[in-house]
Amino acid sequence: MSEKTYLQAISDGLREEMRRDHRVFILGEDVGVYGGAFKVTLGLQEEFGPWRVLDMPLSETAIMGGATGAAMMGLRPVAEMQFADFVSCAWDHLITVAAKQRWRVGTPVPIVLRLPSGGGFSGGPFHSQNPESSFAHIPGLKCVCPATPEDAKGLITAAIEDPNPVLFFEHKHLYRRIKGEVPDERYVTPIGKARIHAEGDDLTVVTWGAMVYTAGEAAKAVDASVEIVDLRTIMPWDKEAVLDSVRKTSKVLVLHEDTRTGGFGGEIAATIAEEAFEDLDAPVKRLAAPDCPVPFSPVLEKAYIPQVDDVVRALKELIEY
Amino acid sequence: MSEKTYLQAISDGLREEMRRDHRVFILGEDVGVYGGAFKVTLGLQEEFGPWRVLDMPLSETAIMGGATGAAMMGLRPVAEMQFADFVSCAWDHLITVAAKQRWRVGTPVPIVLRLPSGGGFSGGPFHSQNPESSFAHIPGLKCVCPATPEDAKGLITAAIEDPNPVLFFEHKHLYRRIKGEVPDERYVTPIGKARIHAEGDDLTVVTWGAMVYTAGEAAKAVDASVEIVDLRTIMPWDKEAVLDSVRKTSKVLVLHEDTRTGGFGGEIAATIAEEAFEDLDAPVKRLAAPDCPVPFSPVLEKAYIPQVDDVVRALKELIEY
Amino acid sequence: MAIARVAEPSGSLQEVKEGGLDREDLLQIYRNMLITRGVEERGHILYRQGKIPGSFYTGRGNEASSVGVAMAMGTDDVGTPLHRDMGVHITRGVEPWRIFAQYMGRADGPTHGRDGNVHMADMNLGLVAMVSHLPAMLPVAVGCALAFRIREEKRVAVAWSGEGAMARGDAHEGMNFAGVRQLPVVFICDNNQWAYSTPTHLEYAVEHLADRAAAYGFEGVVVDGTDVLAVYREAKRAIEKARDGGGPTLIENQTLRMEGHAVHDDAFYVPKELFERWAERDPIERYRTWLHTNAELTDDEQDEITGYVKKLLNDSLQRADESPQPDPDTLLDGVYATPEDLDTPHHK
Amino acid sequence: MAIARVAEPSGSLQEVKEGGLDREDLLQIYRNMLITRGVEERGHILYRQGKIPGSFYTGRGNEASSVGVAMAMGTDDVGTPLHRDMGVHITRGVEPWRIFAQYMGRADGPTHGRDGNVHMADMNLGLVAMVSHLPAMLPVAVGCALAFRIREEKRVAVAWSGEGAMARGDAHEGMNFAGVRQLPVVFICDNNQWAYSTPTHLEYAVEHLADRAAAYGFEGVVVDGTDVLAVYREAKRAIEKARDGGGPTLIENQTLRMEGHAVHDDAFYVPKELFERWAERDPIERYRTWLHTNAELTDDEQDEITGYVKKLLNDSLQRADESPQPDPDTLLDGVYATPEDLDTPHHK
Ligand SMILES: Cc1ncc(C[n+]2csc(CCOP(=O)(O)OP(=O)(O)O)c2C)c(N)n1
Ligand SMILES: Cc1ncc(C[n+]2csc(CCOP(=O)(O)OP(=O)(O)O)c2C)c(N)n1
Ligand SMILES: [Mg+2]
Ligand SMILES: [Mg+2]
Repeated sequence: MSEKTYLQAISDGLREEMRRDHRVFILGEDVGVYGGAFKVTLGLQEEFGPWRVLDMPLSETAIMGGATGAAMMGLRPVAEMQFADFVSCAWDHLITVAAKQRWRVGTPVPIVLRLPSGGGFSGGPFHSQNPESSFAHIPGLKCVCPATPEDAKGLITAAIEDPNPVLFFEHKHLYRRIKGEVPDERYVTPIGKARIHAEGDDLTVVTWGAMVYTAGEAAKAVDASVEIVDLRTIMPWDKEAVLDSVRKTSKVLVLHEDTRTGGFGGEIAATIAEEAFEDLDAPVKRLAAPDCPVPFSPVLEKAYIPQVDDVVRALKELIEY
Repeated sequence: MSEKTYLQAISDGLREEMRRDHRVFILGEDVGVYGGAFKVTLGLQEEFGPWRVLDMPLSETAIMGGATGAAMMGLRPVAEMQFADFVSCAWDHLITVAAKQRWRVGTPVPIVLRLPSGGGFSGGPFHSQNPESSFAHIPGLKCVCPATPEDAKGLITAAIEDPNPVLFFEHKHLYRRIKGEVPDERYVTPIGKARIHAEGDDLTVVTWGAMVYTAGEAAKAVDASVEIVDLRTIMPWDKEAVLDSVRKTSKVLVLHEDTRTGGFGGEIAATIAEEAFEDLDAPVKRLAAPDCPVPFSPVLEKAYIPQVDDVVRALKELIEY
Repeated sequence: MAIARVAEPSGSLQEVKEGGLDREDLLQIYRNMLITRGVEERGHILYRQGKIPGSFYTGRGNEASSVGVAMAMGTDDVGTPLHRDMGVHITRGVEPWRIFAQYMGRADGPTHGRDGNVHMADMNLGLVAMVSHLPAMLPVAVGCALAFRIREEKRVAVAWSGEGAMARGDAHEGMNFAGVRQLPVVFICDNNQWAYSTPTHLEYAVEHLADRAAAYGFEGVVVDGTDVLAVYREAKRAIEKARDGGGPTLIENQTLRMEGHAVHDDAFYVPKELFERWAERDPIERYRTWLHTNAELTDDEQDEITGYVKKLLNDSLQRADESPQPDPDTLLDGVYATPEDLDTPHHK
Repeated sequence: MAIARVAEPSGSLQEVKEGGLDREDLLQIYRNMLITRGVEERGHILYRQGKIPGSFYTGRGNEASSVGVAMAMGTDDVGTPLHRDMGVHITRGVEPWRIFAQYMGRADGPTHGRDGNVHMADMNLGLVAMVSHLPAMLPVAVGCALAFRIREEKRVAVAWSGEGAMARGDAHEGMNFAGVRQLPVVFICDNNQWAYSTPTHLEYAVEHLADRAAAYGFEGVVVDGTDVLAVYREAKRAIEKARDGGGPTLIENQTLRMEGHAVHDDAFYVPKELFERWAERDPIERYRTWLHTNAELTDDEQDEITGYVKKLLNDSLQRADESPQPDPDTLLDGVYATPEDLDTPHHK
């Protein structure tokens, strides 16, 4: 065990897999000498050379199509979008080719797409988005959203090992702010298993990514025992763990940083409301960003991204129901 | 009033607006001499000339970007994707430019994007999709899904008049199968208002597009009084009409042709479960396509798209709850 | 101002032999072209009999282009043929009965009824199945070439696109990246003069699409796509150049789409005279004449081949028709891959 | 083999006057270049003072290119400038205090704190605000040109892109369509030799990006982007050609990005000598020298301009700093447009 930042944990996981498996390679914009916009791949080109840490032209479609073709030929590409926001330029290739090829014609597409996502530092409308909900709706894709350094390493390893296209959402606001103990050896955190971030009996918060910490602080501020379920991966998502918690607490808040309407929280809330109907003592509540783009100015961004106070308010409403 | 097919109603609406408003023009692949893959624009190039019915290269990005720029300069573009499936190639422009420009910088983008969508005729994975859920999640876009010829004309008119980007999902399976009385004069069907397709007291079905008819047939086959709410538009969607119906019936099925997980039905179900919690006598049920691509073979497609029997089964489960 | 090189027509038997084709190869090409057309003609009949759901596309007029290129590929090379390239599947060895089963949505088609038409391919034969979205498979083929380059294998990827689809960003991003990294990939543009109902002057404003190669740092070649031996020669050159580290080539095969876009389209927008002119250059007729004149094709040989193809198609049709409908209970199988799925020759 | 035309350097005062610039225009260009650089230098200071949230970008080295092109545009022309093109905003008349307010996320910035950096533009000045996604605004500019063509207006759209972003499909689809329809649009490629940390040989494999114009059926021109009068002359020619129905032109302005990609980037990957060499061709220094030599710029005039710019910037900074923070209660306003939003000069 050593203490690592969330960013370092991802970086370590990548390096470890590249050393273990010669099929793994990285492609993306500025991933080589520069080490990527966030320096996650720093030093890797030096160690593995320019063909295993491949600087791509400014071409998200070539990155995604390239990764797909290389994966079909037996390699294990780990592609990086410079910001998750730019994955919109690769949307077609992800949903049309990568997501459907296994089901359609039996060809697996084992690729990982690393997506630095999330807001909190005035990145504005195009450097702060959380696009995971859009992808979680597409059959054939997996979506991973680690919150802790330990999970970040274990899940990047799992993602690389997985025979499917895996979108790996790295929350930028956690990169250097969050540190934690990370095992030095290789390990795989299973995709599809939630983690109980805090145990509790009165209320459940279902969330993922940076909101895990917001929920954690809010839990301390209310007079109730709050269980926080960190989904860790939203496609597949750990329905059983969520339903177990809800059956225990009977009240639940679904919380995410993406916008509310049509966000993946709706899927989770609808599922809980359907499958735990008779266990609920209050309606399933959702808290998410309001339905507008991510604002640049700090005052606006604070009003946009769910804050500890907002979560506290939502929890209190549930308590009082 | 005259009897019109769903397709003819759209066609009439387009022609009428083009005659009324010289700013309206059409752009898309094969929309001119050929009249579009489904012949919706047949005859329009002859009437309005090659610059108002503009044959585009095979370039969805140029179509969307082009429509956006032309709209900013004061025109009212009506763009066509040859099949809704190909809108994936214009995803970035829709969500990055068109959806956000009004909020970001105050520039409205009044465009209509016509999207022949839906399955039922062995179009296979790439000619049958219902991508409305993905877009309904993006603030700034509107999503319209008419089910009847009357609404098809009234809503295409509303879409053209609307100062926002409006995605107009035309269900291909309704094009020539569905006929109905359509007013001859110009009229506008408001975006955001549901239509009660059938009144009932025991159960509510919330749906849109071709599923309205599937629900209608299923309703006849159960021994209960079923209210069918045809949303007509899913962004914005008529929450009040839905909640009114649910408060009356206390049991509800949300039905759509798109895949289930992360589909817009989750948003609707979650909202009902939250806002009508105390009025519900049974969990909100969802019925949708299973989480896989749309299959080509008729036997598989029948197992995929919700059929009358599937709806009947779901309604019976609700009745018996 | 044309920038691309315009290829010579095919030459004498001697020349062709020096190009690497022996007489058996020449007959094989003829056989493959006949099977290609035969499969599509039979498919058309099946469609009219109501046995094919959905729509139906053929590549009539493109047989020389598709067979010629596929003949030039090595066993370990891979390709991403499109909807006019049936000849590629045939030449790489796909059994026609499986194609008929695919057309009819049966369990034994390469996609087991999940997809239709030419949306299929056998990865074991080095072919990657197309998606509808054009030309999305072009950057995928570039990705295959990237894998070969990374592993330093002497393999080549072949990417197809229609002339219409060359207008899309996918073509640009794929060709640009391939040029930057000089990847072992050959781009084949099937220029059949129409993209659905859209003529070329509404799709591009350059003289030859092959001229675009210059914008990406490699060579462009314009070829008469009805001349199977010229197609073969140019494809072979380009493929071997790519194999030897010489980077990509863009080959534009000029043909005419001899039918409508798909079965529902009567191509009313194509001038009759254009069809008539190009009918005189039917690739199969042309090649048969060449074989007679240059390679002493005998009537016996010809009858034997025709008979072989006819029997093959009849047997295939019957076998396909015996293939069961897919089982609806399997609908959700394989949305996600399992680790065992990676036990393939490619995912070693 | 270069295909594009390489533009001559700027000539004598006489020549320049014949090109349409009188002496006041020449001073205006100088003023605009100084304001452009000044705004960004002051922005940089604001950033270091912690007054600018998020990141911060400048276009140092690109002042001649951005000002030169903007000077060539007509009042009714429109453009989609990007993150190195501050000179376009300045030349079109955006008040610097609003830019500072934008930088700081204040209520009086063109986006009222909703977006930052140069993600702004005033539609009343004929400028369309960029998005981050590059070069998404290029096809949007083509759409503006399409509107002009449909209405048969004598207006021109100007579309910008960096040399890195030219690799993206958006550039291809936009330029191809513009070529096919010979739309009144001029493409400006700011070639500053780097895309973030990526050098040009990893972005494209053609000699000059302007050579690509040939692939789209129009003319390409390579211009020294540090020579404001050469930039002006070529932009003017291209714009007037487009206005007269002559179709698009692709102009490649060659410069060097004189700083890191953004404020956090020290550009360690750019060879020092390259910076040194290009520092000798600083566009503002070059132009000042030209004005001295060719247009008898006096010290008094120079002082007056410098003083004017200094005062303008100081006043602007103060005014911007007085601008309030945006009101969080307005966050959800205007996600959807209302019919009244269409009451603009453009949406007539
Ligand atoms: C991205 C995309 N947009 C639209 C279509 C619909 N479509 C199918 S084939 C076709 C024409 C293709 O023309 P071309 O590339 O020349 O190929 P051809 O069919 O002539 O062989 C079109 C528009 C598509 N398949 N993909
Ligand atoms: C589609 C897209 N991908 C990635 C980025 C991130 N990014 C911002 S600027 C930049 C480099 C742009 O290079 P170039 O086009 O040469 O413009 P320059 O910044 O050099 O002026 C990159 C990769 C982006 N903005 N858009
Ligand atoms: Mg074609
Ligand atoms: Mg650059």
